[in-house]
Amino acid sequence: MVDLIKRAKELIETSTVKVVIGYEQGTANKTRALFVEKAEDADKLMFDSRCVQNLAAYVTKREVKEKGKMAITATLPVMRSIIQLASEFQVNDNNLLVLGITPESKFIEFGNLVEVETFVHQYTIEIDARNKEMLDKLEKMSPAERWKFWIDELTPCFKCYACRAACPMCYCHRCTVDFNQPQWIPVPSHELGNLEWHIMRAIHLTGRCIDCDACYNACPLSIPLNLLTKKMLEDAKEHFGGYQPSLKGGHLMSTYKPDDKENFIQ
Amino acid sequence: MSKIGVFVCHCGENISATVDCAKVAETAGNYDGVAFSVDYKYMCSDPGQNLIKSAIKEKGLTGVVVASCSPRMHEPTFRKACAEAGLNPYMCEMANLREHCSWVHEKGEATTEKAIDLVRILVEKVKYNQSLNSIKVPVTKTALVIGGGIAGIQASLDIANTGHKVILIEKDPSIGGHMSQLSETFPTLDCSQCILTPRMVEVAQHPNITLYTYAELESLEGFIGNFKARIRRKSKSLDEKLCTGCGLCTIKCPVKKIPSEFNEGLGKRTAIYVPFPQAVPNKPVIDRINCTYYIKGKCKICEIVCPTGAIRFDQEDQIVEAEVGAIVIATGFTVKQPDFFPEYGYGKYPDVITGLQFERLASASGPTLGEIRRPSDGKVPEKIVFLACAGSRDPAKGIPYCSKICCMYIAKHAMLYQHKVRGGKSYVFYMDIRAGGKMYEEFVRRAIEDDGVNYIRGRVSRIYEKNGKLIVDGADTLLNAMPVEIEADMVVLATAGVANEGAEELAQKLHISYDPYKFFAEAHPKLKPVETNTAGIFLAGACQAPRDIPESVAMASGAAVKVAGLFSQDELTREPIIAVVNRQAPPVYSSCVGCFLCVSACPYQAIEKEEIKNRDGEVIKSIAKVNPGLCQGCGTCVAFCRTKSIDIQGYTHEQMYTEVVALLNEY
Amino acid sequence: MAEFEPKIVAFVCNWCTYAGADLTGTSRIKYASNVRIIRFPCTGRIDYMLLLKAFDEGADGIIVSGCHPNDCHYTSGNFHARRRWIMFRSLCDFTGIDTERIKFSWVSAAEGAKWADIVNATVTSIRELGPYTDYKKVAKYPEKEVSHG
Amino acid sequence: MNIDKRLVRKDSLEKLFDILKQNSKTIYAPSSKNGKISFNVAESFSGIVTEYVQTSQSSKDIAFPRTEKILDYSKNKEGMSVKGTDLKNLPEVILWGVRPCDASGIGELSAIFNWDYKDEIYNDRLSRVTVFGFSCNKSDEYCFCTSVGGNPGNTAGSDILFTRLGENGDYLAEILTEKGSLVVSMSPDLFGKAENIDKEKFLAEVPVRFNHEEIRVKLDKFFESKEWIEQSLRCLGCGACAYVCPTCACFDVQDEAHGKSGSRVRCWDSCGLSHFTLHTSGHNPREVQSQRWRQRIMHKFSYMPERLSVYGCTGCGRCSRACPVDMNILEHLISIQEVTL
Repeated sequence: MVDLIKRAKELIETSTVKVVIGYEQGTANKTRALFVEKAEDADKLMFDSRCVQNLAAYVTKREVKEKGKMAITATLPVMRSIIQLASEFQVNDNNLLVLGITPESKFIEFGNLVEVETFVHQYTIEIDARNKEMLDKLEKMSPAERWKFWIDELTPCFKCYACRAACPMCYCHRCTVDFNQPQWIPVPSHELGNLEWHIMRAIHLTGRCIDCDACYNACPLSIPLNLLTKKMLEDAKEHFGGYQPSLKGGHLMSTYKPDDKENFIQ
Repeated sequence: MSKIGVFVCHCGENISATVDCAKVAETAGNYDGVAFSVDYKYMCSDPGQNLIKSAIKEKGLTGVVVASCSPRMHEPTFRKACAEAGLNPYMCEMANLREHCSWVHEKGEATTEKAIDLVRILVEKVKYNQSLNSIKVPVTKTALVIGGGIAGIQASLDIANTGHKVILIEKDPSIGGHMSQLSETFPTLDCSQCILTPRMVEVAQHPNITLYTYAELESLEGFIGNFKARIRRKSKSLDEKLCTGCGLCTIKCPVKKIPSEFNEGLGKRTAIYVPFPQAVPNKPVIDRINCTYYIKGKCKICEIVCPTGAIRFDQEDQIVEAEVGAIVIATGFTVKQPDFFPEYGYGKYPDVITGLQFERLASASGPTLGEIRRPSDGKVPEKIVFLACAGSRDPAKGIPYCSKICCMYIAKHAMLYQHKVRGGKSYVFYMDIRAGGKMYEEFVRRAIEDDGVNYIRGRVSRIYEKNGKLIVDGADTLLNAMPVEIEADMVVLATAGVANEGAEELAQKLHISYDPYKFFAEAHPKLKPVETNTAGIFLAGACQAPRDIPESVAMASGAAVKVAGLFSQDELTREPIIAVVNRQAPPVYSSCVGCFLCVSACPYQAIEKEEIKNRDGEVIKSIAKVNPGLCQGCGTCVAFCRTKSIDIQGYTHEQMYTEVVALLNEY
Repeated sequence: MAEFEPKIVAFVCNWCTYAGADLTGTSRIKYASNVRIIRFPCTGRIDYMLLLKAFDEGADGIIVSGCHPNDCHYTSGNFHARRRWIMFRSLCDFTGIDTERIKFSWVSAAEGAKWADIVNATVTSIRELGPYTDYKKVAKYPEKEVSHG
Repeated sequence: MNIDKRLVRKDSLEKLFDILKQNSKTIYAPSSKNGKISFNVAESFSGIVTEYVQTSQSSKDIAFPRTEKILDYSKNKEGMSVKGTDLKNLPEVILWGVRPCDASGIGELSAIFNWDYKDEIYNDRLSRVTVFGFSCNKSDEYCFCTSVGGNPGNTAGSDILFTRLGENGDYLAEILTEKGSLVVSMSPDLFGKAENIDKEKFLAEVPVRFNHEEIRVKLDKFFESKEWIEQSLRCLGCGACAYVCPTCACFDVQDEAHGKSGSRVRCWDSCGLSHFTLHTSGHNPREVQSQRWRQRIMHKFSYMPERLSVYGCTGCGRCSRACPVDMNILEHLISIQEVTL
């Protein structure tokens, strides 16, 4: 990542950007987010296979945004998130520069978000084999079995909202769960509160989730909650030909086709 | 603490026959916040309404639930009654005990139980109702009509004649549109120009109509009653006040070989030109693409010969800003051009022409002065073939729809040909003859029976040239697809009618929707054929789908009435059942995060961006804002908003949620 | 013990299904009285969370109904709704929520008879399915026995 | 005082388990789900996990459940009728396999719940719990009990503390309380004599990394430090640290209404969440994450010692293990100690 470090230094020295968001060595063989504001700190920047946290979650964080123009180290999932965020008017070329890292771990810089989009669109969003298998397994179950599966999985959830915090798409200042007139979703973490929170979350991410697994990686209890969004991703493919984050907008769930197909409406 | 009045109606026997109204009233009386509860024979009768009014006054009710018939029947009645008693009409709700209960269930416990539930739902809802006031929008009583074809002309005149101002803009140098190109018109064969030109002149002279020819819409802002249009008046290189329209310039202009648009390329025109003799306004424009001066920098012959010195080479485009209250779009259609029919040799063989070109040949004012002569050598064709559905009803060509007008004008063309060329032979290849319309079918029969036009049911596979003849290979499907080959002198294609170039762009400027074929979309296929989804913008003529003259005129008058209706009051009054984006005190301002996904969910383009600025004018936050002039209150955005930042008056989150809870719980 | 009477909530749009149900009334067509109608301006307004709320509060079945495609009073509210229903229904099914208990339908203002059929069919099928105890169990927290953790 | 020390053969633990169950005790012990270890009702001895440094969640919810009903209410014509939670039918519980840091955490939690107001429900629940501590013979880089006054063999909070004497060796049982002795009396023959055994050499090594007293003193002048912002920039503001913490006691009170009746429920909350201090007006005294992070540290290392004379941290290191963005409390405490004001 020599060229990444070099570029980061330039950007700071020429004050093209105020902060470069990247990865650094963390504690106990973890890697973690680094915010480079002084050129010398750029040497701490690193990248390897452990760097899976979706840094896009930081570009909407107030204290980070307030620093001024940002540059972000972006793997493919992060780039996808950035494009989705741009299509939702949360970032733009004036406040964000993307320092890309290709799936082959090569450094690649982009002049603007359009270039990022073009790059991202070379790859379709595919669910990994292990989770695909899990989805199939669940779909083969009877509804009753699935119900039991999810109650068992979701009941331990203690609603720390790490999944929400880690998700770049969950940038709302007031999440539906924080809405209390009326109280759409029970605040306490009991079966109902947990079930409805996770259903709501999955629905809100439908057509927006880019399958980075940040939610799952963040969960201190390793609840497979990402299966819900993955299922929505698969359905979007099946029913509407799938989606890619796009600067043109046209969000999957805020648009429609007159000939959308279904087989359950009488 | 709310004081709610519950008024249970027997509707004579209609409700009380199966529902124990007294019990309903009694039970409702025990609910928290219910201050008064009564049942009565006829609530909608005067004594019934007085019962409500006096209860409001005496008990100081804050909300009213009338349990009677469907709100679709009497909601206005009871809301009016409440208003008369000084209670905001939107504090009144109706429980539908008749259509949804007493009429559809047998007498008994369960039915009364249901009636009680229905009342309870509304009692709990009313606790969350808010006083609402109907929305008033001022109306600018000037209409903008886009397009000066017959539809635009008709709409302009109809509106102008109701006493309102009209601005009519036309992109070409003259109004008249396609109709001015036509020879005779079906089914009466009266000459198109003869009936059209008087209308054109009327437009030009009408005191309420401002006419801008050679002008296009630059941009549009605002909403119903309050649009701001920017109109680009393309430079005519001419001072119209000085020009007398003597036409000397057009005679002297050295550039004479430009194909005439008006004659569909069959005739020629000069660089400074008047599109056709009866043009309105009858004053020339300089076509800068072809003018020698604009190409080479010298010539200026027109300037030299002009007796009034009206030529202005340095004249620039001019932007006119106009405030208008309503817009009628009448931009018409066009026909498929060359290269679309390689198999028919269009563009390859000069004698394969379009229907519109045939109109010019048949027109007395046309290049051949009305004689049917083929373009290649000017010979009178002895055999002529007409092809219906050239492109239309052909999914392979991307035009699955029927262009509608062709069947009729083909019959007309064939007929005109037979009249003008004695002993000539004419053939029509067709799929079906669609002659729905007054005197239409008779007209077609006349062509076949009186004028001896040969109708062949079948399609033409190809057309090619063999020693000076156009060989038309077709099949007669009525003689089980027997191959038919005709050696023709001329072939006329009834080319598909399609949306104009740039229709899409215009739709986007106007924020109206359009169909897959780029024709503009009506607000409702049956009930709102001249409205668009954007309030205050209407459609007339073939910009919405291929239409013939009578239909275009009817549509135009329809649109004109809509505009006149809108202009009949100074203020537009609308139901306050609209969506609203919440606003809070700083530093929050609103829970909206400005993702603007709601914008694409709104069927009415009613959601805009609002920028919240600090004292120094810096934008602190961008949030969604619902334009009350455009919002129709469907609530699609409300159910979609992730942060629940949009709510809809009359059907708020609190109200709907409460209804569900009230329905399923004991009280 | 008396036959189980399911509680059924109907979420309908004002312009088609509500009017259709009115027509059922004016045509005096009889149907099961288990259903309670909640009126919305448009199917596009029907929040999926409200469907879950209905189950929370003890509904055994739900009917969601509006204008047929292309007939929406607001031109496209029902198209938006349909897309949401497709995804929401599938998610419910995936989480094991009994989608047999949610009946989606298009009922126009002219289909009074169809409305009666929809209601009767729903009531019959929910009767067979019985009370929605699975959901009720997780929903009514207060009835859960007090325990550690 | 001298502690009653006994020797328990390793194969006797299972017998003990069975006897406790026969005495209708509910046993909460570590079990594994999705690769995470947490306390659950143990039906069989074999289901109990032993080879772990620390469970992902603390055992605090035995006395402070993440969600618990406080009362039921219903409105009626007369007004309101309220029924408090009845804990009489709560089972007697054995909390099995608690690490010393968690056990000592119980004391700190109790300090909070008995500070200005004695929380009946909490105390009632706790009174039914017998704590089986298990000393640590392993530790990891997150452990720092010794820096906050604890140690791998700390007896504080346990009723009985078991220390395994070497790889799959027998156990030293230190009977520390009445509750502990009660257990012994149920199965005296399982608790043999223990001749002068030095448990120390069987315990894990946990080096001291900072001085909590120094930090407390320093924090008094540290409120305005930039350190908070630097440390917390990568914090995403979830509640994971608080919810796995053995001493975090913040809770929210919610009314779950169903029409006219409903329940009042107490459930966990976290000072790390942005809405924790949000006022109805929209004003939020802790507007940004750095202020919330500061609150977390200040509360544990300054406010609690001040008001309750106990520290709000047992050095279990859970928050660091659970944090999705590697907010390592040990690292941050050390850097606070190192910063010169």
